[in-house]
Amino acid sequence: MSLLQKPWIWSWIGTLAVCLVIIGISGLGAGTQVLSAALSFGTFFVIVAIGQMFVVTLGPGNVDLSIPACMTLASTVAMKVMGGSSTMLLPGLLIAIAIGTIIGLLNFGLIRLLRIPPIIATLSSSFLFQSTAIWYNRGLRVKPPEPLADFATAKLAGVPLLAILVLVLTVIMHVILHHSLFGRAVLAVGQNSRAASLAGIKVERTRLLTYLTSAVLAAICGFFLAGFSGGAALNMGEEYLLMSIAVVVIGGTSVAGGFANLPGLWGASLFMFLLVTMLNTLGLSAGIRLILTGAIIVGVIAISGRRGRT
Amino acid sequence: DTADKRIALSNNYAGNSWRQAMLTSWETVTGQAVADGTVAAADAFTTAENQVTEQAAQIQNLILQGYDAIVINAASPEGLNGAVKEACDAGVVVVSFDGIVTEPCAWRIAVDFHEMGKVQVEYLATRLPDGGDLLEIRGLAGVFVDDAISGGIHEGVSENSQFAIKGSVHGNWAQDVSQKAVAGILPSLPEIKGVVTQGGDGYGAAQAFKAAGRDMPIIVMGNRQDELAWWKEQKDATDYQTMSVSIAPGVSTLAFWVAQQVLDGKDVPKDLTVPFLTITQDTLEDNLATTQEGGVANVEYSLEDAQSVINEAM
Amino acid sequence: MIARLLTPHSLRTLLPAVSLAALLAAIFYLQPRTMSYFGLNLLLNLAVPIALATVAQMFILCVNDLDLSLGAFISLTACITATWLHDTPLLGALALAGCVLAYAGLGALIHLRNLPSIVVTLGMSFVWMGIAVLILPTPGGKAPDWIRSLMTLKPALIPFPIIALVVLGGIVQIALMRSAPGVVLRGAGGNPQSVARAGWSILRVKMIMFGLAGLFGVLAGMALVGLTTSADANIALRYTLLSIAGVILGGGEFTGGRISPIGAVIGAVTLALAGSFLSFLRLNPDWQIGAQGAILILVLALRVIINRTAAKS
Amino acid sequence: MTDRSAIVRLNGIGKSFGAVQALRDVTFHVAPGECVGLVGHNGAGKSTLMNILSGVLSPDTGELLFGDQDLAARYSVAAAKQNGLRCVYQELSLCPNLSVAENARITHPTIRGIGWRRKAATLITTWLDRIFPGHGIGPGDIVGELSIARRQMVEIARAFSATQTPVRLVILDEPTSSLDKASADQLLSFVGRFTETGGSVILISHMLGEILDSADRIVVMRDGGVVAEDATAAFDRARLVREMGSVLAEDAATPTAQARRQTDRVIVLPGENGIPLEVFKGEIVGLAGIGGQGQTDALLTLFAAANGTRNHAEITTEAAFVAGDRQTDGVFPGWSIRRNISIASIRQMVQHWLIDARKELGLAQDWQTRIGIRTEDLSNPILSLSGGNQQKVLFARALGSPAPVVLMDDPMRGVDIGTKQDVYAILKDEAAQGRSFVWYTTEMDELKHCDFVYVFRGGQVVSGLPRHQVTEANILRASFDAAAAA
Ligand SMILES: Nc1ncnc2c1ncn2[C@@H]1O[C@H](COP(=O)(O)OP(=O)(O)OP(=O)(O)O)[C@@H](O)[C@H]1O
Ligand SMILES: Nc1ncnc2c1ncn2[C@@H]1O[C@H](COP(=O)(O)OP(=O)(O)OP(=O)(O)O)[C@@H](O)[C@H]1O
Ligand SMILES: [Mg+2]
Ligand SMILES: [Mg+2]
Repeated sequence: MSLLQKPWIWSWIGTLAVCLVIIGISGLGAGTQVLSAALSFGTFFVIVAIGQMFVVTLGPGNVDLSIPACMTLASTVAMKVMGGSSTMLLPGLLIAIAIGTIIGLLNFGLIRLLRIPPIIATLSSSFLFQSTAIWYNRGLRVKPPEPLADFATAKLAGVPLLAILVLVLTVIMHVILHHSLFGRAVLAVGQNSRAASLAGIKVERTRLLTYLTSAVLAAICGFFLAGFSGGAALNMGEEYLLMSIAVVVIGGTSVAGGFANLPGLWGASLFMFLLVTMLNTLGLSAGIRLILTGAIIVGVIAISGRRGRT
Repeated sequence: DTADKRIALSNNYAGNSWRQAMLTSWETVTGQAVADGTVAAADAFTTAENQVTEQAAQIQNLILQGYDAIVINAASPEGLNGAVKEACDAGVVVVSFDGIVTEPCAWRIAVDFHEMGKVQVEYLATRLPDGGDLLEIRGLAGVFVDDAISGGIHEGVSENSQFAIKGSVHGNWAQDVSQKAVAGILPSLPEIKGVVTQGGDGYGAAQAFKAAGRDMPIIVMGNRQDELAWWKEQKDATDYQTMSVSIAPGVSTLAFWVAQQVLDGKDVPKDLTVPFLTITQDTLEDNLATTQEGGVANVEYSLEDAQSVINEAM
Repeated sequence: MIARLLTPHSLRTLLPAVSLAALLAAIFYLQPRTMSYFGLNLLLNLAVPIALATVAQMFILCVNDLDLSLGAFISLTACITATWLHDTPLLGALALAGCVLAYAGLGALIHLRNLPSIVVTLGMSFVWMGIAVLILPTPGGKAPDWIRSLMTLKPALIPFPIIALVVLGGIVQIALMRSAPGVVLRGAGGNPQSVARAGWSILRVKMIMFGLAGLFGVLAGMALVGLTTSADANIALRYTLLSIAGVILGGGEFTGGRISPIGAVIGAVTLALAGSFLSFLRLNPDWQIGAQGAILILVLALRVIINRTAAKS
Repeated sequence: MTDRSAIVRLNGIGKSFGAVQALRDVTFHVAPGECVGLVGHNGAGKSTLMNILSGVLSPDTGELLFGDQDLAARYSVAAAKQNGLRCVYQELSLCPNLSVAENARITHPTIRGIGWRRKAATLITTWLDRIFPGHGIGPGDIVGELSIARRQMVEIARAFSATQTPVRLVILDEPTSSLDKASADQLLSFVGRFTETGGSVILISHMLGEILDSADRIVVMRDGGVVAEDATAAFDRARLVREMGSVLAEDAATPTAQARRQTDRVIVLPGENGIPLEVFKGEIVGLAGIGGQGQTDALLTLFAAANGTRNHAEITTEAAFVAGDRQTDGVFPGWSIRRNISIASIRQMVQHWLIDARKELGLAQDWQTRIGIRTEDLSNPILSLSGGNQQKVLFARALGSPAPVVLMDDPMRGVDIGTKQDVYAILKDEAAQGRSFVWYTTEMDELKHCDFVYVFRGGQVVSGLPRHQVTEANILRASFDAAAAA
């Protein structure tokens, strides 16, 4: 398979093109700074998109719409429990992860026990989680502990520390996807779940683990995002709903299920951030900016045109 | 006498601290009013999503439930007119606040958003006589409030030609979105002297400036506690000076009293104005002290306040 | 006869209607005022644009695609309706026709380049929204009078929304499920290769289905403006998810051309009523949002209970 | 049958898929009123040739002559239909979401207007009745809910049904592979009647008996070319097999029955009427009866029980499954051949949490040679294989797995005779080493390889026959006669 046929290459080509435009407008110095910012913010997209990617790979109709609510609930509870105290850091993180776990289990329970289509199950449950977050601390914005904020914003030689860690996570997930039992099972279920079950794959266990992964990653993302932006807010996850899906599909994962890749998540995350930044930098009006955003996304996809796959 | 009257609050969004403070104020003030027997009920209703269509349906449901008055924070100034008209036709008193409606049969407690934008530039003009480059953080595209505040800002800039807006981003009134948008555009901007905002986004902008290692400009703040706390921190450390303009979420309670007055048969003009909440360098500490950690600077209104607002408008 | 109707199998096909009936009964019980002409009118009029949107989404789901831009598209058509169609009807009509064509073109693009519809429509949602913001930067506009009077029509005996919903469901049901051309359109969702081998053009099918989705999207936008009297660029964003949920609630599936137009309309109405039901319950504001989720779960859980009974017998 | 009168002639047809030359210089014709039998090993190029004839694929080289006109350049599915050609493809080609009548309407654009449903229903029912009397299919049945055999019947009936353009030539690409014996006989006798009235049929099958009985002329393909072509009378079974490139093995049905039923019992599936389905270690157990009498359900129940789902079956070991309906139950369409083989054994390939790619490749290569999967490269996508070779992959998947019990759901569908013999040998060999097989098949020849046969009717085991009682007569009696249960 040549490089140009890799499903993820187009998000990277798009990223490169947008990057060049930004450098063309604002110069190389500004360009590198923008890139550094893109890494900071793109990292958060990547975390949730990894989970979303595994879910989407399970096949048509599988998508996790509870990611924003999960981020909000996990981070508000964690921030309130920590109450800004650095000694509570670890318990806080564990609580966030525990909440992610519960949410994943709940989502799967709705899908499996009540046979609710995932898209509606996760949408419905997200309302419940959002309500719980509201009820728990009425939208008060609690500051993260100092070390968490420092950690979330730290940079190593201009590269955000968090981005490096998430890169490591990406590599691990890549290995899991392509070289582990779980990954193989997800890909199999996504292509033909009946055949997968007859080949001895534990289909339901695979689904459970997938929804669990998605929720736990969303919770972790919420935790660090709260550290990064100075507190958890009720609306902090809002844009992650569409963004997590956009990053996954622009990154070349097939919505028909059974095909996924991780390099595309980084390409698409950076692309989405840089695209908005480029249009902001050009100083266009909101309407034109939106139109161009959409047109460029469609353009990139149309050029890449995955004709081979039917 | 309104002892047997029932009032409903129709709210279209509960997903940020401002709206939560608004609901809390409503609960505190109306809870007391119900306990005192001033009104029979004052229930709050929130839609699951911030959408005109849902709120319109909600208002229709409130009509069906036989409320005597509906107090609305509207998702859109025009989009609810159909439903509001139906309410009026059914004999329900409709009072809108913050997000007001234009249907003539409703009462409006308006904030002068245009002015809110303009005073920011006027304030900057006093601080920066030589002018300079500004960054504008807007709210959500296509929403009335965003357009009004931005209009005020741009009018201010055209009247103070020493200023120029060098960049404009949409922060959706959220810290993290603003932070991201500002961080993206900042590298390609020249030195920024001031940041004009719409509230709720000042802290995110400050974070972005800090992360980029740029000089901290004068960022006009909103009324979130973290914005005020950051300002206080900077004030103590570097004598940082700025101002804050915002709307007090407690304006919902003013709307409640206005509705009560209308139900009581009082003659109330259709258009009322509330001043926006301004915090200056001098009143910062006082406001910060009365604001809950992580909450929003707020003012709750009493019946007397409402009466004086009404009288002023007469 | 009754016994036959109550077998688990027929219950399952009747499920969407049964859950709607249960919901209506609960609403009537909680708030008897809704049982009047006036009450039903208020209860159901906003379900009309939702039902139109759901039917639009159904056309897309029928050919194994998914439209994530429908809400933005309906917002755009609402903006056009409230501005151009009101001020310069000819221009407005042309623009709306252009919208339908654009949708058909989208179908062609997706088919010819074999693109995932989710990404394309995700991208298009920005485009529609951008155009809407350009047309109507701040909420406003005015519904053309004829639409306004149509949507507020008060026919004798039966409230207008009920008539509109029944007509909508009936027409689409006949056109798609009972007519000969409808078979080809649905077949293309079930096994496009087989339909192509029978000599039909899948490109044509996709263009027709997307075009129909565009048409019903336009109708949804117009109906919405007729009710709200004015538009804004964000007015119908929620319809994207709502329409998908409506199709599924009505017994449709994501792939394989398995859809039910009447089911979709019923699903849309159920969703619209679920909100009303909750507001009649007067819940604590903290839990009002959560309750919306709970009721969705409840309605769908009915399905599994009936399936369980079916499996046992 | 002179050349002049040929309905269609193919001249020098060549077709490649990437590096694979699927067809080379093929010359082929069909005359009116003739049934041409087309045979060849899996991957010989039969389906590819038929796809070219029906306009689905266009040839790289060669002529496509209707009369004197070469249509190769502007040939298409529509042109084929125009010329009275119909095709029943090897893989299912109905819309599963539509009813039987609606599927008929898809191929008949002229059925429309008021009352089209009735017209379509009448049309398809007429042809079903004509070809498969007693088929039990209603025009309103949803195709996706029908068994694979019934879907096949619908597809065949649809291909023969004519509205305006007369049907002159029907291509049947392995039409009997999913049909039981009785339905297959019905079809073949209908083919006879059809050709008598002047219609033509191309019949592809791996059941050589069918070809020898029904065809007027036989064309043998091997490795993308035609290697023999003659009147049927000139062929016998042995010659056909030889031309296809294999040798006909002696019927190696050596009884092992004496020792059987004394080893460990690995499966018990209690039956309501008292006959339990039992399987012992090292045994090959056949499930017989007419198609769709609950055999597949029994296999699925056993498989679920082996995978820990509690039900009324008792099974003491792991089980692997060989699907017969490979499109819905077997193939992972996006994967390479290698991955399709290894999936059932993947747990054994894990080392240090990761799948050992070398072991995986080793397994695949091993089975490629053992069962003869025709491909250059195991990294090719599974869908690049011919139907029979895909089926071999499913065999390789199950046999390669460590499961001591293998459940097989009519697994020889579309497998060529040479391979079948290889598979029988493998099964014997594996059984001798203690593996047990439960084998649903509708083929008498295959039941002869079983140590014990259970006959199904109405979802139940109605009879259990030890090896020496497995005769066509006994099985037919049990299949149709309720008294046989006693
Ligand atoms: N789409 C494709 N891509 C690549 N190779 C293909 C494709 N279709 C067929 N082939 C190859 O062409 C050759 C002929 O396949 P074909 O399906 O015609 O065989 P067949 O004679 O019908 O076999 P069977 O009896 O198994 O059905 C095989 O080697 C097969 O792998
Ligand atoms: N050994 C490996 N190490 C790291 N990445 C790999 C490795 N093998 C494959 N990948 C990556 O996995 C993704 C999927 O590749 P591919 O599906 O070709 O994997 P494969 O193991 O070769 O399977 P197959 O060839 O059977 O499809 C690609 O992004 C590829 O870069
Ligand atoms: Mg074949
Ligand atoms: Mg490879």
